Amino acid sequence: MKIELADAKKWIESFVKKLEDEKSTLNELDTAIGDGDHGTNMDRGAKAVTDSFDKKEPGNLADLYKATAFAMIQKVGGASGPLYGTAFLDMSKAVKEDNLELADLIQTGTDGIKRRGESDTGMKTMIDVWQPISEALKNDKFNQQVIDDALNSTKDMVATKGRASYLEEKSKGHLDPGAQSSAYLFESLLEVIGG
Amino acid sequence: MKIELADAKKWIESFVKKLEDEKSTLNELDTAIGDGDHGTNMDRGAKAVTDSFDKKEPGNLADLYKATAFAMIQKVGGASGPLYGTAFLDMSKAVKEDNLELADLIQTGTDGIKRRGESDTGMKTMIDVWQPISEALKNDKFNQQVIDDALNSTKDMVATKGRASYLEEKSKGHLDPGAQSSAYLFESLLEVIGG
Amino acid sequence: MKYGILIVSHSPKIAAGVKDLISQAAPDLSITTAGGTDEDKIGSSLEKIQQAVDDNTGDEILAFYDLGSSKMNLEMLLEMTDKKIHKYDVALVEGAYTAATLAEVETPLKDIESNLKPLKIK
Amino acid sequence: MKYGILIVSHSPKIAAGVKDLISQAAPDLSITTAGGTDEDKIGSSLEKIQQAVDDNTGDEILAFYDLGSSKMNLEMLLEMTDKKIHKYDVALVEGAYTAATLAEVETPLKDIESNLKPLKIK
Ligand SMILES: Nc1ncnc2c1ncn2[C@@H]1O[C@H](COP(=O)(O)OP(=O)(O)O)[C@@H](O)[C@H]1O
Ligand SMILES: Nc1ncnc2c1ncn2[C@@H]1O[C@H](COP(=O)(O)OP(=O)(O)O)[C@@H](O)[C@H]1O
Ligand SMILES: [Mg+2]
Ligand SMILES: [Mg+2]
Ligand SMILES: [Mg+2]
Ligand SMILES: [Mg+2]
Repeated sequence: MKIELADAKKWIESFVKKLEDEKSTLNELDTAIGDGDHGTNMDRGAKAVTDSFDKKEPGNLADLYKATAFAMIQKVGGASGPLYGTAFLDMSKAVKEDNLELADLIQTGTDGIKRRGESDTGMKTMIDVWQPISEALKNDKFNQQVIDDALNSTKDMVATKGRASYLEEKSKGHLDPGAQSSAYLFESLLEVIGG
Repeated sequence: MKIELADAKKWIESFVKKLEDEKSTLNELDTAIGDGDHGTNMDRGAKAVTDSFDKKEPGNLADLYKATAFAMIQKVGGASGPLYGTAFLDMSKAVKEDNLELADLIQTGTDGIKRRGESDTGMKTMIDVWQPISEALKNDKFNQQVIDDALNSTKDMVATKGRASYLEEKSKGHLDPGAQSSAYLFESLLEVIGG
Repeated sequence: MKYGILIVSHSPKIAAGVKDLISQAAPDLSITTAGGTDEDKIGSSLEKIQQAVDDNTGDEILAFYDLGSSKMNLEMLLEMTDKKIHKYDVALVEGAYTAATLAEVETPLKDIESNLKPLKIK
Repeated sequence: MKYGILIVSHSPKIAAGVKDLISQAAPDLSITTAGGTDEDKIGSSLEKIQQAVDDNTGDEILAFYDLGSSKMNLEMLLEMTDKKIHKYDVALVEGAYTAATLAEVETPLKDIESNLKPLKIK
């Protein structure tokens, strides 16, 4: 399946709304194993996305993902900025010619995060949500349970990338904040494509 | 031979005067292979020594060296502060009970610099003046030529301690600023004890 | 070849302070900084990095950063710019000081880099 | 055991900036700084270090410095104080960040030190 412009816009708008609503949840998760700003960072990015859409309605998928990327890159201010930014920028480039299967779109974003973060699955980052979701989409098994499982899998991991990695063993027992914000992204997607 | 209070005070006062007069010479030497402030640093130390003597006339050798040490430690602001400071502090401690032979006094100061700087001769520092002077004093051969030779020996050395060491090979061909200020110290000593 | 120095830090004060420190030993170099977020909070800003790169008058730029997002934003910039920028995964303050001192006296890049190697910690 | 953090830098801005940066990740630690000379110029001040040690409320202090005279003044202070201070010859910003993050969650000293070991560059 593919996602078209109208739904894709609903997807991002729902994500933006969740980021604003869950600002303090994300800050709390980041306080435990980071510097406590992931909610504040993503909320800044969210508002910048809204501003950008208000200023200029994206006319196609490439523009929609690109505007999302730029807002994140310019306004987030933390590691999640270049990471979400690269994901959406790579997605924008990928749909320029032709829309992609949703599974391939999300895999493209995942690969962007891996490249930017020099990271992979199992490092207790947002990748541990993105990668399982793109697998699930490939196998037509994308649902809330997959999101929950992916998010929860980060809890017992020892972080090896990002600020939480400074804590080594002590990073265990906490959800990764970027995994949580990514879970919001995919919950929004699920709402839009119906799950 | 030993140096007694009146002469020791003349010695330090003459040193202070030279530091003030040669502020820009020392800054220039430090500009070539350091951060350009050795003259400014030592001038600040010099003025603090004068202030201290004005405020309280040192009543014995231990107090004289200690007041000199404290002024240097508190006001120099560069590496030369703790280095000269430690030299004079160790000299102050050494003369507390009984005055020392001049050669032993200067060796005590030299050892203090080596300890504080974790350094030794041949590293293109002030030690390359202090150590040869204490040798010369031991052998009763202390004169202007010894000072000049010691100072000039630093010219072709490659620095391995202090800021100049960052320049490696490029530190060659310049006199070490701290060796120059130490040369002033021993020229003052020579004036006082007569050479 | 005149090298410029670029400092990217999460903190506006660290970035400015490193510039103060290394300028003393390297008064002739172009040293530009990007510290903190757009609002001068702790974090990083691609726009500030872009500006610091634009303002740098070095023929090539030696770049130093502190943590995670400073690095990632610097790498985004590297993909966007035409300028020749060398990024070093070394201790920020100590690495920038070493490089600036050597660049000031026109040390060749390969010698600067061999002096930076022991400072690699990232 | 609550550890305090002491930052000694040639630059008042670097010292303050490192405190800003690490306070975010370690809001509960006592972090005190000595930056620059008595007149807030580039350099170091034993008096400022003394003050920063006095003001630090940690049971033991983990100390970080940048260059030459910061180190020597810190060592003079070590000879003068009764407080238990551990000095680390590591990258200033990165070392202080690592130690603060771990000290915040009450990591034992030996584990903090094993994490600092790869950052030793001095
Ligand atoms: N190298 C990396 N690769 C992938 N994800 C990362 C990496 N570094 C950090 N992250 C993600 O970013 C999140 C933190 O984002 P944020 O708090 O906004 O940035 P910062 O750590 O700069 O404050 C982490 O929870 C993690 O999911
Ligand atoms: N580790 C050391 N051991 C001995 N002498 C040193 C050492 N480091 C620096 N010096 C001396 O200090 C002098 C520089 O003093 P100064 O310019 O006042 O300090 P800074 O380098 O902090 O600016 C050098 O020329 C050298 O003689
Ligand atoms: Mg964070
Ligand atoms: Mg942050
Ligand atoms: Mg100097
Ligand atoms: Mg100096």
